[in-house]
Amino acid sequence: MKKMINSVESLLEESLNGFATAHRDIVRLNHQPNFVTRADSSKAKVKLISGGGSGHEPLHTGLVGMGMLDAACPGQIFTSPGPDQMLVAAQAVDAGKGILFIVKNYAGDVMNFEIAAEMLDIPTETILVADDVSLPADHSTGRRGVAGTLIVEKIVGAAAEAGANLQACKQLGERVAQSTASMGVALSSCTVPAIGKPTFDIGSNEIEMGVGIHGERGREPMDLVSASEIVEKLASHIDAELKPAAGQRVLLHVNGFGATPLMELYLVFDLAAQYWQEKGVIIERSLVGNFTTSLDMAGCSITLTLLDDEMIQYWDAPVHTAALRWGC
Amino acid sequence: MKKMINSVESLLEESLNGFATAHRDIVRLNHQPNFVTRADSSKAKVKLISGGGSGHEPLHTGLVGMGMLDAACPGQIFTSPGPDQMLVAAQAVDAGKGILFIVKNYAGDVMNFEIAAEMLDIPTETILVADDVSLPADHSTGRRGVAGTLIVEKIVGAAAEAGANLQACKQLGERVAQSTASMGVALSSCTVPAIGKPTFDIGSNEIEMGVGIHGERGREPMDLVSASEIVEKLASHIDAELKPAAGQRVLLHVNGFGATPLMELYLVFDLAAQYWQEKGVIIERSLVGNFTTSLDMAGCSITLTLLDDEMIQYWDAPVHTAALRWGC
Amino acid sequence: MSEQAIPLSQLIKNVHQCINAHAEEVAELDAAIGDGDHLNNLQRGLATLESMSAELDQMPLSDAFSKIGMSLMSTMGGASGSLFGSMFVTMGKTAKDQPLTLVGLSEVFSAGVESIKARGKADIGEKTMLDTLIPASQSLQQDAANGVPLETSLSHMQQSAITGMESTKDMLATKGRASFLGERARGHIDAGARTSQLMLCAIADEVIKYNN
Amino acid sequence: MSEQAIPLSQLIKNVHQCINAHAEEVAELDAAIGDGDHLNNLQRGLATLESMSAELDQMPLSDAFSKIGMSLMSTMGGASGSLFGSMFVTMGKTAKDQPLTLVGLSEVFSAGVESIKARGKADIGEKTMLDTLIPASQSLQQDAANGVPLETSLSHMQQSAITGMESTKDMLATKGRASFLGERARGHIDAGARTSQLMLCAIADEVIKYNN
Ligand SMILES: Nc1ncnc2c1ncn2[C@@H]1O[C@H](COP(=O)(O)OP(=O)(O)O)[C@@H](O)[C@H]1O
Ligand SMILES: Nc1ncnc2c1ncn2[C@@H]1O[C@H](COP(=O)(O)OP(=O)(O)O)[C@@H](O)[C@H]1O
Ligand SMILES: [Mg+2]
Ligand SMILES: [Mg+2]
Ligand SMILES: [Mg+2]
Ligand SMILES: [Mg+2]
Repeated sequence: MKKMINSVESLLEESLNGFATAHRDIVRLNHQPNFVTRADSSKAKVKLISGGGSGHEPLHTGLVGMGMLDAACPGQIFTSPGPDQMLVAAQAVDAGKGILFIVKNYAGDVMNFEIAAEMLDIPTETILVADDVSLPADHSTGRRGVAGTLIVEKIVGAAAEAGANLQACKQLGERVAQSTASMGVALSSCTVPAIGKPTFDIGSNEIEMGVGIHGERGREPMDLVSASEIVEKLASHIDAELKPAAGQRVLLHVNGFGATPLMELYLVFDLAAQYWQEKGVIIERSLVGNFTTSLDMAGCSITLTLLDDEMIQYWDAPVHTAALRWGC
Repeated sequence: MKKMINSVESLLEESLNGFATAHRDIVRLNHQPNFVTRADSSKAKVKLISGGGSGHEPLHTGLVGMGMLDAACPGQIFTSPGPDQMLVAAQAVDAGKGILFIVKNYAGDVMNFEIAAEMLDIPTETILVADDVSLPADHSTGRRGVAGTLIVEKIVGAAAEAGANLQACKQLGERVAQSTASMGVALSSCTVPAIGKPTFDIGSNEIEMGVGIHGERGREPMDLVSASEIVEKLASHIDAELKPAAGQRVLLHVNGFGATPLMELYLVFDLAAQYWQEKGVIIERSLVGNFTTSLDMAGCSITLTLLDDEMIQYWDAPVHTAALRWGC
Repeated sequence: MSEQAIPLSQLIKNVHQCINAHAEEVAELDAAIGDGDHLNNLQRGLATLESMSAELDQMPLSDAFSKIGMSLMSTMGGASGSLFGSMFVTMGKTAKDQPLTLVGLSEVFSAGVESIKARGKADIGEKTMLDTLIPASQSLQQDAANGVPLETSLSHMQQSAITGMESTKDMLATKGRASFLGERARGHIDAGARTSQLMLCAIADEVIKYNN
Repeated sequence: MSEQAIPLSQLIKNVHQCINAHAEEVAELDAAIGDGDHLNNLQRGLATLESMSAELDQMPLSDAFSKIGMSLMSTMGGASGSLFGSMFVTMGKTAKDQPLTLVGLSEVFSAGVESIKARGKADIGEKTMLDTLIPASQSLQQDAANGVPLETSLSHMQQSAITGMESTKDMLATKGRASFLGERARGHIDAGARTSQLMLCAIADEVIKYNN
């Protein structure tokens, strides 16, 4: 394994320290338990808290700041945070308007956030994001939450900033989550530092369709085909789920898993945009880059969100985080 | 080789198309010759044009927009653009105040920009960026231009936006370039699509110190050591060049080469910040992320710029490009 | 129940050693059909327990269980952290009202396993740690009810745990990360089932040794 | 000079075939001490020339050289594009005033090589294409001045190009990307030196064949 680290044990702490120093105008870092809050948590508003295993950066720490999250709880790499992280983070940012947890639907995340919510004696609501359409809708655990989580966080973040109450935030978030579908493909495994070698073997002419974001194998291996065929496959699954009509406005998000050059991500975006434009769908907003990563995995996911006026307004609203910034 | 592409020949065009579609609020793409301009080039100001081989995205196309570049000329992967690209781009954006070329010091870039400047009959100036201190100052070709280029482009871009004339822009740019030093380390080679395999072999326990940004070998191979030792080595070369005094304000930029997880980049940032803070240097501004990449190379570079009030003011000035955005 | 029959520190040390001895195997099981972090999560949890085991030895068993549960939750994280954590927290609560007999302990264990089922919304046959824990707990409860001697009960429990763990190999997963792989998960033992079995066996071995 | 002694299309086709035949070797040379794109740059340039070679055949040689130069610059890019491009643009200018004799052509070639030296601020001994081109051009000029017959002159030139190319192997590089490697560049032939030699040899072979 080749990593620029000092030790597997200190990696997370050192990395969080660097993040907090680099963005000290935006965030504050708490140790034991680990969580990141906005530099200023005083605003009386619904507080949004997300979190999950590390290794997906900039998700979620890089999305803490004005117009988006109030706190993020990073677990060890690919390991859900413990409930005490969410508990103390919630107590730290609470301003009397309630806490909204935004949780990617993975057993570990769901259970740990659930325990935290049970332990808290302030009003909480939870939005479960389950946007990965590589799994059938009736999958035994529900679908996984993947790159669409960022879109929920941005739109609900803007609503909370604008003063929406806890119920309104929850309803909006669920509407966005239900309007969002994603699917990913991996060209390589990633290497979890604590393991020291790639999580899975993959043939030099093989790809994994339908991967989550924890460097795990996908639903099915297949031969490496052209970008057009890969995009066709991903997009048609998403399209079958959301069924955007001609004239429908959408947000198209192409997300890199960490080791894929931006050139390829833009190429995938080009093909995906064409796919829906040919159906008369309107690519109203777009986002291309490495946002929900799996360490050094090569590959990407495509996410589509059906937009309405309210969502567009909140998507466009000012945001000031380490990874997303506009309007200010 | 595993890449999400349709063909080696169409990769660049398809990728540029995707970029232009995703950022149509910011840029326009011209074909034959290839160049990217701002969506609106009408403002009467000094026009900044950069360019170079592709494969370094978001550099330079992702830096076109308000407050930064007016045009970028992307060559084939790791291949300088031809002079006709700069020629036609300059003619397209010229507003009578002159053209400033910002060129990374590589033979191909230098010569092709030079030919373009000779062919143009409008006033041009050129800033050569040569910030790579892994080479001695008296190297036979001069030092290479690497990640510090972005810093020159941001600061001079703000000055040009504010109305500085061609000579003032050139002088400021040269001052920034001379106040900037960088050095990089590679943990892996990258794979140029047209070649289809890694450019060089590297042992599983070996790194290359002092690499440029074209996936080439570095000055010397060495054993993989801890992040602290790597950072110490990079930082001490930079420090020996710039000799920041205690109390000196600096911009610290940690740049990923494309396949290095953000976690590791922040860890490197943490160590580099400590290195200079221990000397009393003030980390006044910072930038961490994949900006000047080498396709899918693993590794990073550290860049330091000695700041003064004017540079800070221009660094903070609004910028609206695909890859850098703040203040608007 | 208040006194510890065998020091917890000794059990923890043994469990930790046992997991370390099977480190590579466990890492590979979670890498094959999970995300590869289970070994590390568990080692982090066990290291924490070991660092506070002197303190645990001084506590009433029910308080010690609660403390173990809270520590596992916060240091392990992941699915297994919340599950093992919930189990010990529940065992802590239940142990307050139970005598330190085989019957009492088997009730406490069974309550812990029930809390995993509740927290994970899972049951036997879903290719998880429950495929080890449920049969082991049932075996112990049954033997305790029938007055089977301690040592025999424990070795029955070990056998049930092993059989349960092995049964996960050919299962389709319907809970946990392995469920995402569909048919591809078949042929691999579940990591949590294996570590649960290893830990139960290590504890039973140690108790048997201690009693001889 | 206005008529073409041998159709340019034929020379271009041959040069292109020759480079394709050595594709792997050339790619590896630039990968070893450069950035690995030289083969592709050259192939892109040659493919463009081949696509317009019918047109080139109809042009006066000087105009054809200029057109070749501009095309190479814009389709090749890179260091070699600007250098080969400058060379042909200069050859186009010079060819206007020269007779289509061996002496005239050797002057045109020499002017082209001079323009590479000027553009690249380089000279012989720096481990670049100039280590092929300068000796080849000098050999041709000398033989032309001494009235050596065409075929002999051309094979002398080929020999000089090969010797020059091979001389780059043990050099330290002071220009181009290889210069960044210091001592590590030793032991590798320069890619541009090799392709320049291959192209000169292919042209000479074809001219010799054509004249027999
Ligand atoms: N819903 C569930 N119910 C019971 N056990 C579960 C459940 N989900 C996961 N597990 C167990 O947890 C183990 C994985 O733990 P671990 O790797 O530490 O966490 P994560 O799955 O979050 O990476 C699985 O092997 C399985 O035995
Ligand atoms: N300054 C220079 N003078 C002469 N030849 C040069 C110079 N710089 C580079 N070259 C030649 O160009 C070749 C590299 O061309 P190419 O790989 O196409 O471009 P790049 O170096 O931009 O990737 C080298 O092998 C060398 O022969
Ligand atoms: Mg995990
Ligand atoms: Mg090149
Ligand atoms: Mg796991
Ligand atoms: Mg090259």
